[in-house]
Amino acid sequence: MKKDHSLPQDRPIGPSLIIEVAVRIMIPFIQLFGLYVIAHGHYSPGGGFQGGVVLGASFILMAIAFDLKTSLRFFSLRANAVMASSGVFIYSGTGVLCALMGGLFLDYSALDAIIPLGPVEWRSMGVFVVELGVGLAVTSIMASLFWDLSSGGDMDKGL
Amino acid sequence: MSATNLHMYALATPLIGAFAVMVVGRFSRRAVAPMVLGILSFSFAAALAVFLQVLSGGGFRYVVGNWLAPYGIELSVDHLGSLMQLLVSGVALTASVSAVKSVAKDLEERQHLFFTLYLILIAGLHGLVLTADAFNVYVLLEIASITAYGLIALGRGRAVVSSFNYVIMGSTGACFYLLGIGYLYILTGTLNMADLARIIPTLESGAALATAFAFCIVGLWIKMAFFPLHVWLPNAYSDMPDGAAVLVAPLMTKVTIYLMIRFMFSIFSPAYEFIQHAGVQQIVVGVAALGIVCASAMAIAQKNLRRMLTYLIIAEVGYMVGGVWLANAQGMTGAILHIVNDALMTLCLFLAVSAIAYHEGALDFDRLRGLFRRMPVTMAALVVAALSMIGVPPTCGFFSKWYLLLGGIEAGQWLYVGALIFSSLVNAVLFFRVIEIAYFRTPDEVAHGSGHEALQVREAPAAMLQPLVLAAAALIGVGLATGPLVQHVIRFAVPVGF
Amino acid sequence: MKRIALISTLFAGVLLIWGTRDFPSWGDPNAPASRHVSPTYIERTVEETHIPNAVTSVLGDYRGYDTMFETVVIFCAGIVVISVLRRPDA
Amino acid sequence: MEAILSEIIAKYNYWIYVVLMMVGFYAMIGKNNLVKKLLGMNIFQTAIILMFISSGVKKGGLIPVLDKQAALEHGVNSALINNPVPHVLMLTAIVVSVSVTGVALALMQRIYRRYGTLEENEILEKIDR
Repeated sequence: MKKDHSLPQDRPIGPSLIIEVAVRIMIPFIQLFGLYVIAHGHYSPGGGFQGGVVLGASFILMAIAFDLKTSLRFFSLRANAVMASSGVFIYSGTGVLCALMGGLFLDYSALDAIIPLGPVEWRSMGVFVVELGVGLAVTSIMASLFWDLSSGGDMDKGL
Repeated sequence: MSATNLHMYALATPLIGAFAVMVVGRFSRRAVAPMVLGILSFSFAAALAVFLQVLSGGGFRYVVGNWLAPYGIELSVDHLGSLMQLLVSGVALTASVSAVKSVAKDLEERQHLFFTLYLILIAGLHGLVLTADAFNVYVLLEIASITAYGLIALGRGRAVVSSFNYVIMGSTGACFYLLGIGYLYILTGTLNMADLARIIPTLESGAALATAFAFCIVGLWIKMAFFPLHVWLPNAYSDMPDGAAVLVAPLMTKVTIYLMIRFMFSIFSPAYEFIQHAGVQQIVVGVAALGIVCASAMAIAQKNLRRMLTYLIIAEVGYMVGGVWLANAQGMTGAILHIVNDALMTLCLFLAVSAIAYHEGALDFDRLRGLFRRMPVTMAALVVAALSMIGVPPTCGFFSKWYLLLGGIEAGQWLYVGALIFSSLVNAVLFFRVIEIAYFRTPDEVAHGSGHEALQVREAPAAMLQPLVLAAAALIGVGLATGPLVQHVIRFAVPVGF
Repeated sequence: MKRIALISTLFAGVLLIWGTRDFPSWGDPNAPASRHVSPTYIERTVEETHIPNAVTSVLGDYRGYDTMFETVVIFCAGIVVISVLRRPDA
Repeated sequence: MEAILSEIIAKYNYWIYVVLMMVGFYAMIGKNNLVKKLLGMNIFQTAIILMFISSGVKKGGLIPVLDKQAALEHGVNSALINNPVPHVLMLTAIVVSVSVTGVALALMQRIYRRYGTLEENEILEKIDR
């Protein structure tokens, strides 16, 4: 049976050279910018959530421009689950570590006992560490939310 | 490990354990159950130690990150808070012994996902009972709710639809609470409960404060399924997988009631609620009484054991909300005692239900025939829980109901007193009907002379019976220990001036 | 159903507007929210945490406990979506 | 009249958010379609975010990102800098909103797969049958 492709929305969309090349060029810059936003959160607007969303968006863009399998090649499901868990683990683990080092929960200055940087500097470092954790978790969860929702959990083609 | 951080370890172990279960569970399904039980045992031990410490040394306040309150987030580990933490961790541990078994049967492939959500829910509940920061309550409520949405959606039949309804209702409740907190923040500039309590009496603005109070309390009522905002609860709780119901049903509504107590007496004051707005008090107690009557009546109409219990939960919410709003020491004591007792009673009932469902599947009343022959231990525990729900001494249900009755009489709220007595009678009718069916009626096959295996003992696995027997024993134990419990713990939670 | 929804919406709206009567006007630098706790964060953030971005210091340090649970919330959402949609073997 | 008008002009931010909140709340409880309910929830949450953020504004205030050197040497005049706390709180609320939306979308896909519709009354009919 021949399919009727008369309506524009029914016509299959093949790979488009323009989109693929443009996305190929854009993605490294998007990811670099995401890392910058995470790392520079102390000095400019930004932080783990914002940077994580930008990083996650780069994988979403990959899944939209090519297909879902392509983005899964760069970011496997197993790595995704491990990254999400370890991201949240970094945050809560830091809190527990602070408590174990003799301070209160999430009291980053207690980490001074491990590497002496000064309690105030450790507060800054501690925030950086937890922002990294947040970034990891948000990146992987954003990507996984998109994969699951766009493919109905099948992980086949995506949108 | 210093002693001051113990309550944080009780909270952090399930949280960190959840990530470990998520990662390890992908590789080995068999490692999940021992991990969960180990994590929760540790958490329970820590909570018990905190409780004993508070009993001997009194409560204390804890500042996370070593930032003094109002700047950092403060936790309050007082008598009531540590009692609730002990309750949460105890119920969680008991429930999970049974849940491990039933989840392995129902959701074999998704076990690790189930237990990840389950552990995070427990961590969220630990956080809720400890926190003394109004915004922190919102975040933790959402953690508890999102995990509960997920756990419900794993259930059977139309569970996804029930879960979606719960999402909409739960988000409405959370949004209302957040709106109220926003109003309080705009008025005072702080989010710390003690700081709010200090500033609120100095404010001149009646309108904004009343709006904030109304929105927060209605938000919490939606979350706790207070009549007439209860419509999401029966479907959500009866479609849940059994492994989740044994945790969610006993704890979620009770912890929210605890939050209401915190909100009413740690942020606002009895003077604000009961003296300046005495009319509201009359209405709330009246609605609570109406809720008890309606929920009991709806429970009669149910043809399924699990659904019947969900309506009883709504009736019990009416007990506790009414008890708190009676505005006297007896009612308050009764309400707090009933939080503990009702958590244990619901735990026992739902453990029994999940033990029955392990072999029987559906729980329509017709299927219960001859159950006393087949599952004597389960049914004996169910009878203990039923007696406690009705309020027969020496089970614990009697004592809290007694306090609530005394409080109602003292406040002159005869409607509420009548509703309590009516609901006890209805409970008696309901449970005697169940027991009658299970004890006296024989299954159809036996009546027709065939199928004698229907009368042989076929109990649920031991892992499901042990927590059940333990919970039934706890009902009597807590009942006998009511005196010391009130004397040494709850007395401190009753606000000054009652 | 629609009527109940409309009535409760209007009731909530009127209550909220009634509540704004006592609020400070927009952009008022003397509003309670701008005077009670928040100036301390702005004044002490560099000194106490070495972070010039006050939003980051409040988010990561002063109210870090909230942020920890916020990360947990999004983790939960990921797990829920996986457990609801994805096939167990994937 | 004059007084009411000046009151509205001074507090128009709150009026805007109340209107948005009413739109969202009505959609949440009054609409039949599940997607519309979800959108209503998002509008509601956006309204709350608007309320919080507008409560932190100071007329002529700067963003709460300081100059480290200047702050250490001369201190900071907090009256000139916007309140950072609502931003922090709303970052949390946004994340919660995203999470709940994701969960609700996933549930809706399952509902659609099972019942073939997203209209609430049709779903209820199919359940009863």
